[in-house]
Amino acid sequence: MMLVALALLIWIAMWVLNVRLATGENANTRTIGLLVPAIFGLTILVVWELLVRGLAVPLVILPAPSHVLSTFLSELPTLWLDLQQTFLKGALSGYIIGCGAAFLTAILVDRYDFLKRGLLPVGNFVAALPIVGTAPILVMWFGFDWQSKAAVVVVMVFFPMLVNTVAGLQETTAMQRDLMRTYGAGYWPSLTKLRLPAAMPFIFNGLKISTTLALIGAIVAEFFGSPTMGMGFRISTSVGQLALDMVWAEIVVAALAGSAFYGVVALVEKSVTFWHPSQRK
Amino acid sequence: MAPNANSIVISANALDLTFQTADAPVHALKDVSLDISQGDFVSFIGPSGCGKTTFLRCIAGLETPTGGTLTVNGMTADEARRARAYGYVFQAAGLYPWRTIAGNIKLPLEIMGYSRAEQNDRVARVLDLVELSDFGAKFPWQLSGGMQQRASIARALAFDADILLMDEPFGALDEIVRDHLNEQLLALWARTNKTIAFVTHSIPEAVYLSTKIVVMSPRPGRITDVIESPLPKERPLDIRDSPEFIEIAHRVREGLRAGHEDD
Amino acid sequence: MAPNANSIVISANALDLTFQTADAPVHALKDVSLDISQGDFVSFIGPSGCGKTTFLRCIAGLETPTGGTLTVNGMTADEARRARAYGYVFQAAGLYPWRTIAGNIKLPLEIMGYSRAEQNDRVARVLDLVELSDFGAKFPWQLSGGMQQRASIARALAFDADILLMDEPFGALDEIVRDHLNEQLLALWARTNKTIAFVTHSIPEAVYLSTKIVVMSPRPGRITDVIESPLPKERPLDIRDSPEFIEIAHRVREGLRAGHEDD
Amino acid sequence: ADEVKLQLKWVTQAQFAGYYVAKDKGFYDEENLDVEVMAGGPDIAPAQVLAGGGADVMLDWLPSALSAREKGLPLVNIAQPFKTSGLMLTCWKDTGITGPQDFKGRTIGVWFFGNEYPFLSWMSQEGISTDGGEDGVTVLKQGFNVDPLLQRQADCISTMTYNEFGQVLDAGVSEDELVTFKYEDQGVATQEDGIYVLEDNLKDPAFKDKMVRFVRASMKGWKYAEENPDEAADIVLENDESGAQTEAHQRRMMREIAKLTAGSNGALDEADYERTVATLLAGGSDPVITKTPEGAWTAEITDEALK
Amino acid sequence: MHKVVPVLTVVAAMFALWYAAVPFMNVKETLTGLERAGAVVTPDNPIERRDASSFGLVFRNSFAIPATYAQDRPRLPAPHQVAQDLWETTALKKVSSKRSLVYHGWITLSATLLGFAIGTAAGILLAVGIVHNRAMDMSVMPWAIASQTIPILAIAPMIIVVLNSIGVQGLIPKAIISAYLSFFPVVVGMVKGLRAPDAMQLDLLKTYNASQNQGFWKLRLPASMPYLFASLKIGVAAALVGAIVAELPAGGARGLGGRMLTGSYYGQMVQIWSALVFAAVLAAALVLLIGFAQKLTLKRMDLS
Ligand SMILES: Nc1ncnc2c1ncn2[C@@H]1O[C@H](COP(=O)(O)OP(=O)(O)OP(=O)(O)O)[C@@H](O)[C@H]1O
Ligand SMILES: Nc1ncnc2c1ncn2[C@@H]1O[C@H](COP(=O)(O)OP(=O)(O)OP(=O)(O)O)[C@@H](O)[C@H]1O
Ligand SMILES: Cc1ncc(C[n+]2csc(CCO)c2C)c(N)n1
Ligand SMILES: [Mg+2]
Ligand SMILES: [Mg+2]
Repeated sequence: MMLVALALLIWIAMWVLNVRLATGENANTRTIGLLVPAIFGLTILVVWELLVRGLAVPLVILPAPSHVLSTFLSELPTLWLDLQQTFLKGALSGYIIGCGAAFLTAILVDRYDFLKRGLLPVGNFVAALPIVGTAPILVMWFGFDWQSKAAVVVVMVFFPMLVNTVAGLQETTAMQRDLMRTYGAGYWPSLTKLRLPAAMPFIFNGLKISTTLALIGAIVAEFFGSPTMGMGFRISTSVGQLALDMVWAEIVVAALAGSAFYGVVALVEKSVTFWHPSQRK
Repeated sequence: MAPNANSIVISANALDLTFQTADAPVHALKDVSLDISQGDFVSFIGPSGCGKTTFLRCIAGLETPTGGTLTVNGMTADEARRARAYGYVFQAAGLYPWRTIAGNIKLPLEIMGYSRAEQNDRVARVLDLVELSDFGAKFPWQLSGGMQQRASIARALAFDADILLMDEPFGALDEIVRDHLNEQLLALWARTNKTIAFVTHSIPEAVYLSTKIVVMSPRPGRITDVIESPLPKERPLDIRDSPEFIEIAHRVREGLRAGHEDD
Repeated sequence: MAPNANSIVISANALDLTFQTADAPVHALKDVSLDISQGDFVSFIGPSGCGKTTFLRCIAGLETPTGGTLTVNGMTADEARRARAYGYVFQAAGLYPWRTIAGNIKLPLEIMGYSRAEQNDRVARVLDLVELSDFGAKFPWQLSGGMQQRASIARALAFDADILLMDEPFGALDEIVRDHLNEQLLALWARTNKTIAFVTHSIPEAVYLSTKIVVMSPRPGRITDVIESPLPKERPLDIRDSPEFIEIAHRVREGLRAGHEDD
Repeated sequence: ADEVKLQLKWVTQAQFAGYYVAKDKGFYDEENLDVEVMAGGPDIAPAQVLAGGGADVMLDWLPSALSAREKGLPLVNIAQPFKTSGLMLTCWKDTGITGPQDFKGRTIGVWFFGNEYPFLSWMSQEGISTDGGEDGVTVLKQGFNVDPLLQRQADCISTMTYNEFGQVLDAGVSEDELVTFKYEDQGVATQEDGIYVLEDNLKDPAFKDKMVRFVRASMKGWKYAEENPDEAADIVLENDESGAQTEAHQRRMMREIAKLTAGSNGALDEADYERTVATLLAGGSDPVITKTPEGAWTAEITDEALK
Repeated sequence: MHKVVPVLTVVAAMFALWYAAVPFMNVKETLTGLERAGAVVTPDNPIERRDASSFGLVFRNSFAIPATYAQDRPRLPAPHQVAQDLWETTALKKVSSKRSLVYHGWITLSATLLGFAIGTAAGILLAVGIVHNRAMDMSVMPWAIASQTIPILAIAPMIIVVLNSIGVQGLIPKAIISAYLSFFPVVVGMVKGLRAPDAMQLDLLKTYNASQNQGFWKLRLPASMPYLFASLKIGVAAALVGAIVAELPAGGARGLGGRMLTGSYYGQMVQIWSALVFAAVLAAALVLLIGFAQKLTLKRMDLS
C-alpha cells in the first residue's frame, strides 16, 4: 500500500511540475517541448512500476517496466531480427507499394471524374473490411513469409492514402486553377506545377496515417501465420509461453519503431510543405 | 499580327450570361456590347455584383457567355486564351505559396517554354519594374499584401501578351502606394502600347487611368454609360485637380448613383 | 460614469510595443502618445503595416504594450475590456457561419446576459439601423461582402458601449455604398455621442468623418501628425468639395507621403 | 453451490465434451458445484487467466504447464483425463518423406502458443535443427487450419487425430496420400489436456474438497461421453456459441477423443510424467525446462476422488 | 443517375475481375480434386503442379474451369458462392439462431456501439483537456500517437484477461478494445476542430469578455462540428474493427469476429468472406448513419 500511495504522490507531483513547465516562460522552446512529454512518459513508467510492485501483480499478467527493460536489453538480437522481418521486409515494402499504388490511382481517379464517382464509394466500402478477416485470406494467398504481411499492409494503407491524395488534388482554389487556364496550360503542367504541390499537405496526411497502419498491419498479420520470427510471431508465441516481459519488449519496439517512422515522415513533411500555414507557425 | 492603331482587339456583341444556381438563376450580364481598340485603356466601374469580374472573365475565356458573340484578336475568347493572348491580374494576388516570388513570376514562362536564361532575364526585369528586386527569393507570406499584389502584376507582365486584363489590382493598397502604381502602370502602357481592361471601385482611379470608362449597373449586369476621356495620354498626378478631370469624375459618379437608385 | 464633454476617455502615453517573432523582433509601436476625449471621432490613417490595427488592439486590451501607459475610461485597457467598455468592428466581418445574421448579432447579448426579450428587441433595432431587417434569418454566406460588413457593425452596436473601435470597416465596399454608410455612421455618432476610433486607408473618408485625424508612419510605427478638423459636426456629403475639406485632405496626404519617403 | 470456473484451452468442441456433459447431465449439480465453462481461443493463455484469478481450474498440456511453473507460476496437475496424445504430424506421401530423417530441408507447420514444445523436443531428440537450411527443418507458425498442407505451402503440418486430421480427409484427401507420425508412436508424446490449479489454492482444504468433487464429476462426464458419443457431441453443439460447428464434425471428433480418454481414470500416470519430463529436459541447446520440476503434480485429488 | 451509374460500373468491373480471377486462384486444388476423381490432368503430379504457373495450368486444363467455381474450400470463392452463403445465413435463418449472421452482427454491433460511445466520449473529453490545458497538450499528444502504434491484437487478450480477473466479462471488455481504437481519430479531429476558430473569432469573444465556458459553447464547440463528424465516421469504422478484434481471443465466441475465426479454423473460406462482406456493409451503414446525424445536427445548430 505504501508503494501505491507513493505512486499516487509521484503522479501528482509530476503533473504539477509539467503544468509549471508548460505554462512557464520557456514553454515554447524545443527543450521544454521534448521535456514535458518525456516527464509524462517517465511518470507513467514509474507509477506502473510502483503499482506492479505495490499490488504484487503476477509477472504473467503484467511485468514491471524494469523487468521489461532488462529483457529488452538482453534480447536485443532477437528483437532486431524481428524488427527486420516485420518492419523492414513486411511493413516498409507494403507501405511503399500501397502508398505508391494509391498515389498513382489517385492521379487517374482525379483525371477521370467517372472513376472518382465510381471508385471512391466502393473504395470506402472495401476500406471498411476488418484486417482480422483479410489477414487469413492474404496469408493463404501469399504464403507465410513477409510477402503476405506486405499484402495486408497494402490493403490497409491503400484507401486512406487514395482518399487523402484525391482530396488533396482537389484542394486548389478556383483562382489558382483559373491562373493556369489564363496561361493556356494543359493537363501535365497544371498537375506538376499546381495540383501536386497544392496536394502535398494532404498527401502527407495520408502518408502519416499510413505509417501506424503499416506497422500494426504487419504485426497483426503475423498472428495468422508466419515463419518463426517477426514481432507478431514473437508476441503471440510469448503470450503462450507466459513470457510477458518479452511481449512488452516487442511492444516497446513497436512503439519506438512506429513513432520513429511517423517522426521521419513528419520531418519530410515539414521540409516539403514548409509553405503551408500549419507548418509556418 | 502587327498592332495597328484603332484596330479592334476585343469586340463584344449583345453578350448575355446567366449563372444557373441551386435556387434562382443569376442574370450576371445582359446585352453587353462593347468594342475595345488596340492601345485602349478601358476601366470598368460599377457597384458590387454588377458583373465587372464576370465580363473580364468572359474576355479571358474563363467563363462562357450564354448569348451574344465575343471575339478577341479576331478569335473566340477560348482560342485567344489558348494562344496566350493576354495577361490576367486577379482581384487577389493568388501567388502559389510553395514558390518564391521569382518562382511565381517564372511560372508562366516555364509553361510557355521560355529558355532558362530568358526566364531569369525576364524575372529580373519585371521584378525591377514593380520594385521588388530584393524580394525575388522571399516566399509570398513574407511580403505585405501590397507587395504580393505587385508581384502578381509582375507575373502578368513577364510574358509578351498584348492584352492586359486587371481585376481591381490595387484594391488592397493604401492611397500613396496606389498613386505610385497608377503612375507606373500608365508609363508601362504608354511605352508598350498594350490594350488594358481594368476593373476598379475608385472613381478617381478610373478617370486618371483610362481612355474609356465603362459604367455598369447590376441586376441584371449591363453597361449604362461609356465615357470617352478627353484627357491627354501624358498624365501627371495633379491632373486630378483639373476641371476636366473633376467634370468626368462627376459624370461617372452620376452614372454610378443612377445604377444604385434601381435597388 | 455620466459622459461629460471633453473628459478624456482614452489616454495613451509613450506607448511602445515590440512583437517577439522567430527572427527579428518587430517594433510595431514606438512612443505613441494620444488623448481621445468623450465624443471624439478619431481616424487613424497610414501605410500598410504602420501599426494602426495594433494600436486599436492595445486600446481594446487585446494586445499588451511593452512600454508606456494606457488608460481607457480611467482603467487599464484590460479592465476596460472586462467592463465591456467598447464595441469592436474587425477588419473582416468575421461572422460565425453557423449562426444567422440575427444570431450573430445576438451573440454578445447572450454572453452579456441580456434577457430574451431584450435581445430580440435590440437585434431588431440594429438590423434596422444597418438596413438589414429583411436578412435577420439569413446565413452569412447568403449575403454579399458589403452586407456582411454591415452586419458586423450592427453586432458591435447591439450592446451599449460608449466606445466604438472600428478597423477599416468599409474597406471592401464600393464608393456609393461606402458614402452611404459614412453618412449613417456620422448620424449615429451625432445621435449617441459615442467615442469612435476608426482606421481607414481612404483620405476622403478620414477627413469626412473625423474630428481628429491621426497620421501614422511605419518602421517603427509612430504618430507623425495629429490634425484637428475644423469641419462642423453637421456634414452633408458635398462638404467634400469645400475648400476646407480639400485643404485638410491635402495636409493628410502630405503627412502620408512623408511617411512613405522613409522607405 | 460452490462456484468453479473452468478455463478451456480452445474453442468449444468435442475435445472438451466431458465437462459439457458433466454440466449438462447434472453431474456437477450432484456434487453441489456450479461450474462455469469458459471457452478459450487462439490468443487466450489459460495460465494467464488462472494467474489473474479469472478462473479456478484450467486445461493445459504438460510441457506448457511445466514451462510456466519454471517461469514462476506454480501450476499443479491434479488430474489427467487424457491418457493418450492425439498430436501428430501429417505429411504428403508424394514428398518422399518416410521418417523423421527425411524432415531435413522440409517445411513443417507447427502450432506455437505453448503447443510447440513437444515438436521442439522431438526434433532435438532427432538432432534436427529447427532454424531452416539444408540440414534443418523450416518451421512455419501454422495458423488455424489445414490449408498450408492442402495448398502445399508446407510438406507436413501438425494435426490432432480428432480434428485437423479429419479436416484433411474431409477436403477429399485419402489416407494413402498421406504419411502420419503420431507423437505417441515416436515416443515423444506428452500429456495433453490435463487439469491444473494453482499450488497455493491447494493449501485451502475447502478448495481441495471442491476440486475433488470437480474431478469426480468431470470424470463421470468423460466416461458418459465415451459411452454416448453422439449425445455428447450434441451437447457440445448446444454449447457452441459461434454456430460454426457441424454435427458430423463434432460426432467424429467425439469418437476420436474417446480413444484418447479411454485409458484414463483421471489419475496421472507417473511413468508417463517422468518420461515427458525427461524429454523436455533433454531438449539439446534450448531445453524447454532446465531443472527437474518439484511438486508439479499431485495425486491427492484423484486419490480422494476415485475412492 | 449521375451517382449510380459510375458506382455500378465500377462494381460490375470488380465482379468481372473477381470472376475472371477465380479459375487461376483455385486451379491447383481443383485439379488435385479432379485427379482424385479419375480425371486426366496435365501435369499429373501435384508437386509439379505446385511449382507450375496458374496461368499455364488453367489453359492446359480448360475443362476444369467450371469446377473452379464450385470448390468447397476455395482459395477465392466465386461471388455467387459468397452471395449464396450470405443469403442463407441472413434471410433463411431465424435472427435468433446462432447460425444467423444477423445474430452475430448484432452481437458485434452492440459492442461496437458501446465502444464507440465510450471512445467518442473519452476522445472528446481528452480533446477538451488538450485544448484548454497546455500541460495536457504537451504531455498527452505524443503518447496518444505512440499508443496507436501498439498492435491492438497483441494487447487485446491481455485486456480481456485483466478485466476478467477483476470480474468484468462479456460486452465491456470488447467495448473497451473497440473504444481504444475509436478514441484516437476523435481526439485528433476534435483537437483540430476545437482549434479551428481563428484568432479574430477568439478576439471577438475577448472583446465581449466572454468566459472560457461561453467561448467553448458558443464558439469552439460549434466550430468543431464538421471536424467531429468527419472523425466520427473514421472512429465508428475503427470501433467495428476493434469489436471484431476483441472477439478473436475469446475464440469461437459469438460475433462476426468469432465467425471469421471459426471460418478460418475450419477452412470455411466462404464463411469468412460472407462475414467480411457483412462487416463492411455494417460499417458502411454506420458511416451513413453518422452522415445522417451530421446533417440533422448541422441543421439544428443553425437554429441556435
Ligand atoms: N459562379 C457563379 N455562380 C453564380 N453566380 C455568380 C457566379 N459568379 C458570379 N455570380 C453572380 O454574378 C453577379 C456578378 O458577379 P461579379 O463577380 O461579376 O460582380 P463584380 O461586378 O465583379 O462585383 P465586385 O465588385 O464585388 O467584384 C453577382 O450577382 C454574383 O453573385
Ligand atoms: N502578432 C504579430 N506578430 C508579429 N508581428 C506582428 C503581429 N501583428 C502585427 N505585426 C507587425 O506589426 C506591424 C504593424 O501591424 P498592424 O497590423 O498594426 O498594421 P496596420 O497599420 O493595421 O496595417 P494594415 O493597413 O495593413 O492593416 C506590422 O509590421 C506587422 O507585420
Ligand atoms: C494457434 C493455434 N494453436 C493451436 C491450434 C490447434 N489446436 C486446436 S485444439 C488443440 C489442442 C489443445 O488442447 C490444438 C493444438 C490451432 N489450430 N491454432
Ligand atoms: Mg469582381
Ligand atoms: Mg490593419
